[in-house]
Amino acid sequence: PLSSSNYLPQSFLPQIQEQVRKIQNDIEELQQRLCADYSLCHPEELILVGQYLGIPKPLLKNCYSQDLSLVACLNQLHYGLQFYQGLVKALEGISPELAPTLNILQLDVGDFAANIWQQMEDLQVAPEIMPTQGTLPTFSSSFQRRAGAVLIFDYMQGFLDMAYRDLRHLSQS
Amino acid sequence: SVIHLGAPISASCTINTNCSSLTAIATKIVWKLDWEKLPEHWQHQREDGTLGSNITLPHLNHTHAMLSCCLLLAGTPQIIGQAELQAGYPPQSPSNFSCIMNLTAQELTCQWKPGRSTYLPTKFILKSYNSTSKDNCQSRKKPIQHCVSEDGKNQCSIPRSQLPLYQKIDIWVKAENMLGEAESPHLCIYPMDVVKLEPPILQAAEARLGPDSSFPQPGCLKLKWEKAKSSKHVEQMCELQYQHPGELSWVLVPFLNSGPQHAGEYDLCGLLFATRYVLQMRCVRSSLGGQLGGHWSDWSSSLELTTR
Amino acid sequence: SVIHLGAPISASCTINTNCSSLTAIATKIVWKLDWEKLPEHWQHQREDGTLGSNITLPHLNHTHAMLSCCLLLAGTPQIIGQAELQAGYPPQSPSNFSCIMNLTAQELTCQWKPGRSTYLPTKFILKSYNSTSKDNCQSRKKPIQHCVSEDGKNQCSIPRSQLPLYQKIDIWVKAENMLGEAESPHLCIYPMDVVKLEPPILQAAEARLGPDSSFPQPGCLKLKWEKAKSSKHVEQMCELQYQHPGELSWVLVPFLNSGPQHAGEYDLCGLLFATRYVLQMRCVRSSLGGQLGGHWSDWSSSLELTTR
Repeated sequence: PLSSSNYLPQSFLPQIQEQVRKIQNDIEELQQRLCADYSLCHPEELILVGQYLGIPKPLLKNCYSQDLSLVACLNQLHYGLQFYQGLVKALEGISPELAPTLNILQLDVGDFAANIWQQMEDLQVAPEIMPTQGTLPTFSSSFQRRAGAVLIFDYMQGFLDMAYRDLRHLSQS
Repeated sequence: SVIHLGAPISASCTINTNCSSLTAIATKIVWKLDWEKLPEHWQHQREDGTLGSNITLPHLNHTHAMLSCCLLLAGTPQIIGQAELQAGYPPQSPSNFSCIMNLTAQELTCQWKPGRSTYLPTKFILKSYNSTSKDNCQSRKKPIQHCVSEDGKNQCSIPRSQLPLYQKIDIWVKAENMLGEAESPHLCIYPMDVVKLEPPILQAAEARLGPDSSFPQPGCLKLKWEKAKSSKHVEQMCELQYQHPGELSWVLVPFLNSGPQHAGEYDLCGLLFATRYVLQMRCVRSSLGGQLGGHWSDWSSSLELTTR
Repeated sequence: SVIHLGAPISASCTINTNCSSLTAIATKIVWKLDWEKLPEHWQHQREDGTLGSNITLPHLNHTHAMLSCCLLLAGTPQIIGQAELQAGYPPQSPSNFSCIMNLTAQELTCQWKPGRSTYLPTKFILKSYNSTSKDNCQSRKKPIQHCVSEDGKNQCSIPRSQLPLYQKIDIWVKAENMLGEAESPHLCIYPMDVVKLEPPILQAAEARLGPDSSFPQPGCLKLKWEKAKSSKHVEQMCELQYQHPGELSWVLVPFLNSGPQHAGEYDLCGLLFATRYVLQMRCVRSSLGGQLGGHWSDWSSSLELTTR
């Protein structure tokens, strides 16, 4: 169990909840567009392409395990959010219709990552230098970029659900 | 790819030889158009043993559709490639092509009717050349910077800085999309000859006094008119119309030639006594050598006066 | 040159020695402020014999004037030089400085009152820094791209892409002109805490049936509300107001907390039977940790319903 200095302030949670909801709304809008405009509606129809593209899935394993550590969890959360911000950026050029929402999604994810980093600084647990991003997949056709988007957005929704559950867990009850 | 609406279209889907892991687990290719699975008999597998398929759709009746090539894997079609299909028509020749010179906005604005919808992104380019006035624009001098109209706006404006106002220009609009192009008839005009003036300003003047009395002449209204600022230099012919409030029909007063002055007065008589009238005025660039030299302005804003 | 309104100003006018032809025919310098000849005693000729003159205006009370140096030639003042004079005031500290985050336009718009007119071109620059949430913006992190407001607009907007919504920013406006500069008080805010939501959408719902009958409960109206698209993710508290048509006063219905849902229904009872009502609704970002987190939205467009 966590000692009191290892908890997030209770006031932090409503803000996080709002940010997660906003990001998830952005993603839903993009998913609906990909389905309506390109008939790409189900991630399970893109398993083969996913393997081919090799899109990694940042994990959040330290946040919900016996050896729970706030610092490790926030670090993983920040790293995951930054990685997803990079993945969303790699989707740029997907289509003019999706571009505005994709842009807003990038800003919202960036805001969420910055907010986590701010909390780490406030708790004096932020590492000296911000970790750099992992290598991002490359898309060699518009189909690959759209299929990659469907998969990335699906992974992100799962990541955000876990992130919010973990942060609620980490907030002083 | 873009084709004629209703035309046939063929596509092929090949599994790279270096994806042998795939061919081990999935052997069947199925095609989908948006969400609809396509009839098997439209496609045929490759004879040379490579995993691939060619398909021909007899008529493409969607203006936009996604053609997906899928590998059947444990019953679920795995989309491994897509082609975005667009279908529509080549543009028709733009009709009702006309231009108006606006002296206030200092631009020549041309408009047209695009004709039948093409269902495809279609660009309209307003093209023009300086010309000589001798041969009805047969000989072209230097080109004027063309103007590309945003999709669906069906009008475009050339700034006056690009145009000679008193020299003939050969001007037309060209429509083009992925399936073809078409042009409107050409106009050979002096931009000033298609000027549309701003409406004049109409005001009440001091009522006209009767010949031998200090009372205004009954059934008369004295009007003051002034040319719009942007067209003070233009000789104009003007028309007046008046109407009893509530009535629909207007009475038209024959032309009053403004000549070179900027403003003037006009006595409108023969009206009913003590009656309220609504008056409007419009002008057109007057006859340089006999024929009208532009479009009528809009009617001025209404002036309400009562005869005494 | 630019000086304080009412302050003295001196100028000098010298005829170059190589303009000897001039000095032969005209020996007297006169000064004019716009069209007005200035008193002779304000100026004094040069002692060193060169043709020139220095003048001091005790108070310049024009916000803009042309000071002309003229040589008197056959009685007519020949203007041989001019200086453009501008006078005004340094800016006062902008007051009533406030900011609103607009989620639809995706920008933070700040406005202020400029204070007394300066009569001079005055620039207003909206400056801001990222800050930490700990120390009420004492420590500044990186600057945010500032925004220069067009003269006289007294507002400026920073696009959301430049702003962290959930981090504190130190923001203020600086006024500057040729005579000085002044700053407004600083604000230390989370942009999201000054969000102004778009109004909710209010619609009629199927009338509520009475407990034991198939008729709608008398004196009740069933309303459907929905959050604006741009703020679906924001937990909101809302207020309803209704009014008999023609009456001025509104009756306010206490808060209904929207919680996280996007839409909901609400039964408004206790109304008169068979009466027409006008209803409106507005919302505010609800209490994150107790205090209201933004500005009230405008009232929604009115909904007219009749009780049955």
